[in-house]
Amino acid sequence: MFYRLAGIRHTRYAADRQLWPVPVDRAQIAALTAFAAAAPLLLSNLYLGSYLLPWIIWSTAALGLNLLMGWAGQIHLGYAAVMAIGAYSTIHIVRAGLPFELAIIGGGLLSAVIGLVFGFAALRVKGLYLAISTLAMQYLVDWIVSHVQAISGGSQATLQAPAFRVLGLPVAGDMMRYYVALAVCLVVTSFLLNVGRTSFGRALAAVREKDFAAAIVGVDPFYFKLLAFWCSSFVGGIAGAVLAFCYYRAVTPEQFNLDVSIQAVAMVIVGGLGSVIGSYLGAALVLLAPIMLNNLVAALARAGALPMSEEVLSHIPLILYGGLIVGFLLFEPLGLAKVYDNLRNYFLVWPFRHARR
Amino acid sequence: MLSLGNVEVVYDRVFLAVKGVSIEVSEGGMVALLGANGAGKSTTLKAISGLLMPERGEVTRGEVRFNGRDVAHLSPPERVRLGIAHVLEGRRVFEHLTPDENLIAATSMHRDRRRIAELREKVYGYFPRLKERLSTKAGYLSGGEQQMLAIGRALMIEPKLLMLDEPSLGLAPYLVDEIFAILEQLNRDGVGILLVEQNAAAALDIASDAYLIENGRIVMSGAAGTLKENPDIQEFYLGRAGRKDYHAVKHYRRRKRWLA
Amino acid sequence: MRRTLTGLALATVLSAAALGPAAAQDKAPIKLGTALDFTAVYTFVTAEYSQGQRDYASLLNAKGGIKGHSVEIMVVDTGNQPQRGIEAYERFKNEGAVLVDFLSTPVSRAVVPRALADGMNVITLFHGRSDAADGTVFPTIFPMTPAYWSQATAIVKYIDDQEKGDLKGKKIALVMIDSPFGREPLPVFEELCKRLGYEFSAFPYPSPGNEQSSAWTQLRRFKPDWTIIWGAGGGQSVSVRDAISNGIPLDRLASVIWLSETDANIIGAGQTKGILRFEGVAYGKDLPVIQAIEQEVVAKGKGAGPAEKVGGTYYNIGVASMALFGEGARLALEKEGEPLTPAKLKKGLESIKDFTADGLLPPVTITGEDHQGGGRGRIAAWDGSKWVPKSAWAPAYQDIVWDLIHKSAEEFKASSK
Amino acid sequence: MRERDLGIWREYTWRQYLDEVLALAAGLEALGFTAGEPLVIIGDNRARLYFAMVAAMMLRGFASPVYPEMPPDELEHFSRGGRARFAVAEDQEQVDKLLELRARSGAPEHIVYDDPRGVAGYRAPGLIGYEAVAAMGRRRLDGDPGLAPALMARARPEDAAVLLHSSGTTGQPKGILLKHRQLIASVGNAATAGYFEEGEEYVAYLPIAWAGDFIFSVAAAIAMRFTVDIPERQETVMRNLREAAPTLYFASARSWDNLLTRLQVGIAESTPLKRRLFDYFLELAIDVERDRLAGKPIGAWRRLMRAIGELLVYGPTRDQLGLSRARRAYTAGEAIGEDTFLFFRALGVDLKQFYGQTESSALTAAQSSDSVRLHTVGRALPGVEIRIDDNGEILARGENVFDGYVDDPEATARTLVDGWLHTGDAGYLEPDGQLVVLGRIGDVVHTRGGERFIPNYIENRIKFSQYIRDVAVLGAGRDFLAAIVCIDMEAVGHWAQVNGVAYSSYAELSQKAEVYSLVAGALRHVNEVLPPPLKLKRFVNLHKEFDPDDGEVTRTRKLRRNVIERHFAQVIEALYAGATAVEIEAPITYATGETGVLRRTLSIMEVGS
Repeated sequence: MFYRLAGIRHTRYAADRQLWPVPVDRAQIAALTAFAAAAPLLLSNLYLGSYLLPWIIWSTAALGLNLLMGWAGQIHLGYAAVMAIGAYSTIHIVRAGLPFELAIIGGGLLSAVIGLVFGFAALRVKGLYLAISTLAMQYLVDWIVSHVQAISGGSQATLQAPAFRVLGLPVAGDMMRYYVALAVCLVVTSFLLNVGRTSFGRALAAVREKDFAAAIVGVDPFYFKLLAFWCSSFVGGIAGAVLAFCYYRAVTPEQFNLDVSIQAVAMVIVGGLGSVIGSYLGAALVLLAPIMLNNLVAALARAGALPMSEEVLSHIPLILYGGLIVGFLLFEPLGLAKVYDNLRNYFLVWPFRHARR
Repeated sequence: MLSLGNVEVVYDRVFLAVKGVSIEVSEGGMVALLGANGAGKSTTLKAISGLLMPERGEVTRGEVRFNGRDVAHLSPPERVRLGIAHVLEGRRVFEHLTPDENLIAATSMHRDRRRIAELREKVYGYFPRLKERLSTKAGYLSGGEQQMLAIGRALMIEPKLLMLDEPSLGLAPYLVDEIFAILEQLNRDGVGILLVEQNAAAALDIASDAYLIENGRIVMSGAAGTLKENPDIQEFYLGRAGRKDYHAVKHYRRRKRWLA
Repeated sequence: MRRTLTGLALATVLSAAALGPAAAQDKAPIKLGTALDFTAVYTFVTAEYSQGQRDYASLLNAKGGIKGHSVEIMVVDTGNQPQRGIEAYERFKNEGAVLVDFLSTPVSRAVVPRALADGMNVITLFHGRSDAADGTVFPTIFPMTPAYWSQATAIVKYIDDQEKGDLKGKKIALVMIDSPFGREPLPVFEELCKRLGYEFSAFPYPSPGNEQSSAWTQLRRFKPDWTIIWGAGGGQSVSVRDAISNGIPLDRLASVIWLSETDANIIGAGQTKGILRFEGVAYGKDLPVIQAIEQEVVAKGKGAGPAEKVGGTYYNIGVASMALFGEGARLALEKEGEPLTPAKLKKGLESIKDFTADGLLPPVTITGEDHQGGGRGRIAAWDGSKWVPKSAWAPAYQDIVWDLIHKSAEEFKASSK
Repeated sequence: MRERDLGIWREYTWRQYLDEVLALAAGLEALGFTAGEPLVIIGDNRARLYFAMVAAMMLRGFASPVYPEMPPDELEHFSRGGRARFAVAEDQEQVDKLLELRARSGAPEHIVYDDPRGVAGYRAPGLIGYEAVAAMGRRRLDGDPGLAPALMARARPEDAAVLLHSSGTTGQPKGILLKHRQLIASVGNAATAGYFEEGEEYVAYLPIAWAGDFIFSVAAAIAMRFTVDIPERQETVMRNLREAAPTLYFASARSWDNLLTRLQVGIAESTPLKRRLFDYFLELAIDVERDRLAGKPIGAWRRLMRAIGELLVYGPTRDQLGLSRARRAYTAGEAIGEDTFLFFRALGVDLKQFYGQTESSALTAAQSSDSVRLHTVGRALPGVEIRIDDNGEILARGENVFDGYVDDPEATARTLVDGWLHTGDAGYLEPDGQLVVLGRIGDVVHTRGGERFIPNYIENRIKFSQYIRDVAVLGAGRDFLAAIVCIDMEAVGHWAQVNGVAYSSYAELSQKAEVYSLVAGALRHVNEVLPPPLKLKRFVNLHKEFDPDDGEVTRTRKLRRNVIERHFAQVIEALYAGATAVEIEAPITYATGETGVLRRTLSIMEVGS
């Protein structure tokens, strides 16, 4: 109903591959970007700081992981460790006196390099073995961070994110932090949006579909898997740094433990492998649904609708949340991106049922 | 035995693959389903065997009856138990098992070990070549042998209806002859066969009836002999075998009317 | 007799709350936010703790509130996830809370930078950053009770007392969870080691502590005279069980504060007789405040949880947290006037002097510098059915503790620059 | 001009258009093409074929476009009895046909082909690729700077521009030579009346041999600077139409009918919510439109609902059809069904009818936006005079009327009297000047009982049913009326699917008893408005559609009654003999051009009441 496709045509093959040929999609993206840019004016600090901000940061992280899982078809159970490396190293670099812009790149690079080392070791193996290898990375990094006080910040194992400036402006207050996170998120998003259109993206897809078939068409699977690990870890490191500087403002090892890795994987799977919008939706569901369900149940309880003890009450959102995830995956195994896609298709063919052949 | 009534299949909720397909296979009949690439042949077979699910397909209308029973809502294993065997396109044998293990793998529904042994012998009777390669891993068999194994594996469930998807794909002509001869033999032994083929000439030779599917719709049906004589079929599917050489392949844009 | 006792108890509570029933309810309620972990890691303590907090608030409200203000506790589950804690924190802030409580080390740590920036009061009873005791560096963080470093010194002090002040040549072993929480007391033990001359060795077991046998096997070879266990939740009962099977005498086994009657009962109330633990809040129902709650809240069916939990270790800690808050709020309203703001509450809390909540707490005195409240604690032993105090409320080696606090607080100050 | 080729739209600017035409013209001239000569053009709509048409005109010759599916026999007639020396063919198929023609008649000497696939290896003399001709022309142009302006200045208004053909419902199509002067007058008349605007976007998909396509894609396109979009293939027209989203859309009445059928089938199989919304809002819109055309007031509530419908239904549907930008939509050729007409108008497509013949450069009368009435085709265009003669025949006069049939002075004398074109259509003028067309004069026939009727009129009524694609009404000189029906595969197929009728081909479906009842119902519906002596009594469902290849309809899909009567003589006998079934042997032409005979048994049924 909203999608008007008439008059969309391409006079060059290049134009045929443009990102959003459909005007409604373009308008949607423009509206979303405009909303994101104006969010600090539109939303209260509560929603900006506790919902939107973590959401875009986690979406950034999920995008990075999705590059590896969705595009290149590899699994990674130690993504939180990658983020931890980025977060800690960026903080230490800033403390050493370098500007934030350089530090975050440095953090990303360090994550990428360490991620690559693990990638090397891990990519000798496939599937479940790879899952276990990356899990080992998670444990190893956890252990190092929490045992080396020089990294973790002394006996309290907490490291404050130092005050920092971006482009000469001091970043203080939710609004500035939000814009920094948004900028990073937009850069990563546009990178991923374009991955599918480049030879890099197609090589990754080839490796994902069948790595030996990829080899036969001249795509070195090992090289591209490593490249995927590298890029994904770089994005993860940067997301970790943004998480530390713009959201937590302090890092502790618990913020990057195995649970967090699992959450990141859940975001990607629930959102939809290989989908940009899926990464956003997945991050939203995994990150925000528990909070919202919690508030919903709490509101119901306050209204007297749920006469039960606090302990039972606090488990209801968990049950709902679990049900929600299982429900979504049963309903649509390809994730929220596919749900969105179905919805989009429903309107694309409006008022018909089927796409014309 | 098998009767499809106005089956409509939709993939991914919006992509209409086949529409209003009605097919009959009589007890012990041999029916060919012809059509170009992407016409909906494999989709039709999958609608019968129930394999649409993994590809996000769905029978949205019509009925699939097997021996009078509506099987459209049964799971693939349940349909196999009723005697519907589907030999997939591209010979999906279990590559890391030997031919023998491949055959046994298809007998999980049998309890009777003696019966299994008998069946195995019967399959080897049809395909003596397999017996020669008994202990090789199936992945190392030649394409033709793999195809035979795939058919043999389907036979292990003692099908009443055997559906084959492009059994001649990528095989040498003499192997095609061999396999088709076996299919004829099977048919004489009472197995109903629904054959999907691009090799229309070979299929029309052994089938008794044929359907022609185009753009997801049946456009022509009738006795195999009649179809074979139809000039349109000859033009589009039989390539006027023998009358034109390859130098004379024409780049015509032809409207297909399918008059019969 | 009993009647007069409760009457007396009520009188004290009421005086503490300084209320006139007539004035109640027409003033704006005082809001507190407690974002606790009911569902993930801290499940062993949270339910009872929160029950104690809410029962005490009910008691206050039943008696007319704090200077006419009723108390409203907002309770939210965080699942021990920092991002949910932050969301809850921001929400509480919006709702006008004057104080927040998380009862979770990772969540508290994640919120501390915000709370400091916002001037919001955070209470961290018996947990959280030990260095937060330095009120000059952490102006709005209030442990108000002995944090881990003080708990460690209290345990060593008790051992020293038992050994008649002579620890030279004695072996003390620490079996702790291998996490920042488990490693936190290490500097204290090492510092005291230098001073008292005992031999010290630490035996970490991996988180979450379901499997500790290798630590205990090594410990047996060390042949300690005293053993200290440092863990929380499920790991504690595993520790005690392993200690028993390795032949460690329980009257020479002391635990950090997180060992409760629940753990003792899991292993077997009789089998665990004699085991020692640090205690910062009195145990049991035989306390005027708890009696008052039984009468005014539980008996009237307004209890926030199962009645049998009333008077338990963690329940009483919950009560103590609210009693301290109530005292601070009362002082703030008296000295600073209406309405109660976070800043005024901070001043009120820092004015608490020798407050015991009628024997529930050791005398607590909080100042602008000392947010730990004096660091008094005691050691109690399990007699098979209840915890029995083995020593008097007293501070221990606070010089060492404060050295560490200052040092760590300095680091913190430097790091946020 | 844009041509869709291999998935993208290749654009030609006017400058490139001119360059292409100049090069081709120069090349053709080098091959010996001279003034006054026909250039046979055979194929689907392709940019190069249009270039060739214009190039022929530039050389003062004329284009003679031919239907691509035309067999060699007909082709011979269309290429002026095989006297055309030059031909441009789209692909191998057409080249083969032309070579066959040449073997028979010696002409054409020069065959220019566009698509070299399969042809490149041919060694026939005079066969040359389009590119080679254009290259030859470019060399000439490069060598002689004065050639281009000379070529551009060469053509004269009195020169013949294009040779088109009448549809030939009764006999051989007659050649109609139109001159630049007439074409320009015709387009100019329409433009003056506001039927075209400069810079319209138009999709060229009609057969190039039809006057309609030439007028729109070439004459009007050049005169009014249209952007012409050429679809990839006939099968992709609908999809490409949506991509192009033309501002000006012209289709035959049948195409609109087909479009409506497709829409209805699409909606019928849509989800319940979408279907209900569509049905509700469309009914509303049709009501509104009907009242509007009748001049009744439209209340505020209906206006509001119409606006909501625009958002929910009409807009998206137009978008699906590619008509969202179509400011002008036309139909002509034959009367459009009232339902179809209302439907599209209700949908927000400003559909209008115009009336004209090839002989009058297609444009004689047309409806204007402000006075559309259902039963008229509008007023005469400016510059055109219309009057009705004593026999009730419509006569037209104007600059746009042709000068006479080619090689047929007899027919010319009958058709052109004192400058008045005798259209052969019966009709009358309303008091306000609106023209009402009743049908072909020659179509008026009588039953044995003397009852006068026009089969075409009844047929059009019957075809309003979405289930019936074609129908031939019989009854001249008979006791009662009967019908030969061709069902609509798509609509009936869907109906069968919903109603659980299994079928596997057109032939099988057409003979199902359920389908017979369905058709009988549709016929009964028509019978309700027919006077008793003219009620349809019996009918037969044909096993195939009428097809131009079999000669039953013209290329523009008009019935050729004499052919139908010959082909289905047995059926007709059986219909009137009261049989319930008939065995027939009908001649058939396969796609290969081979002919054969099909044996079939068809049921015959009473329409009933």
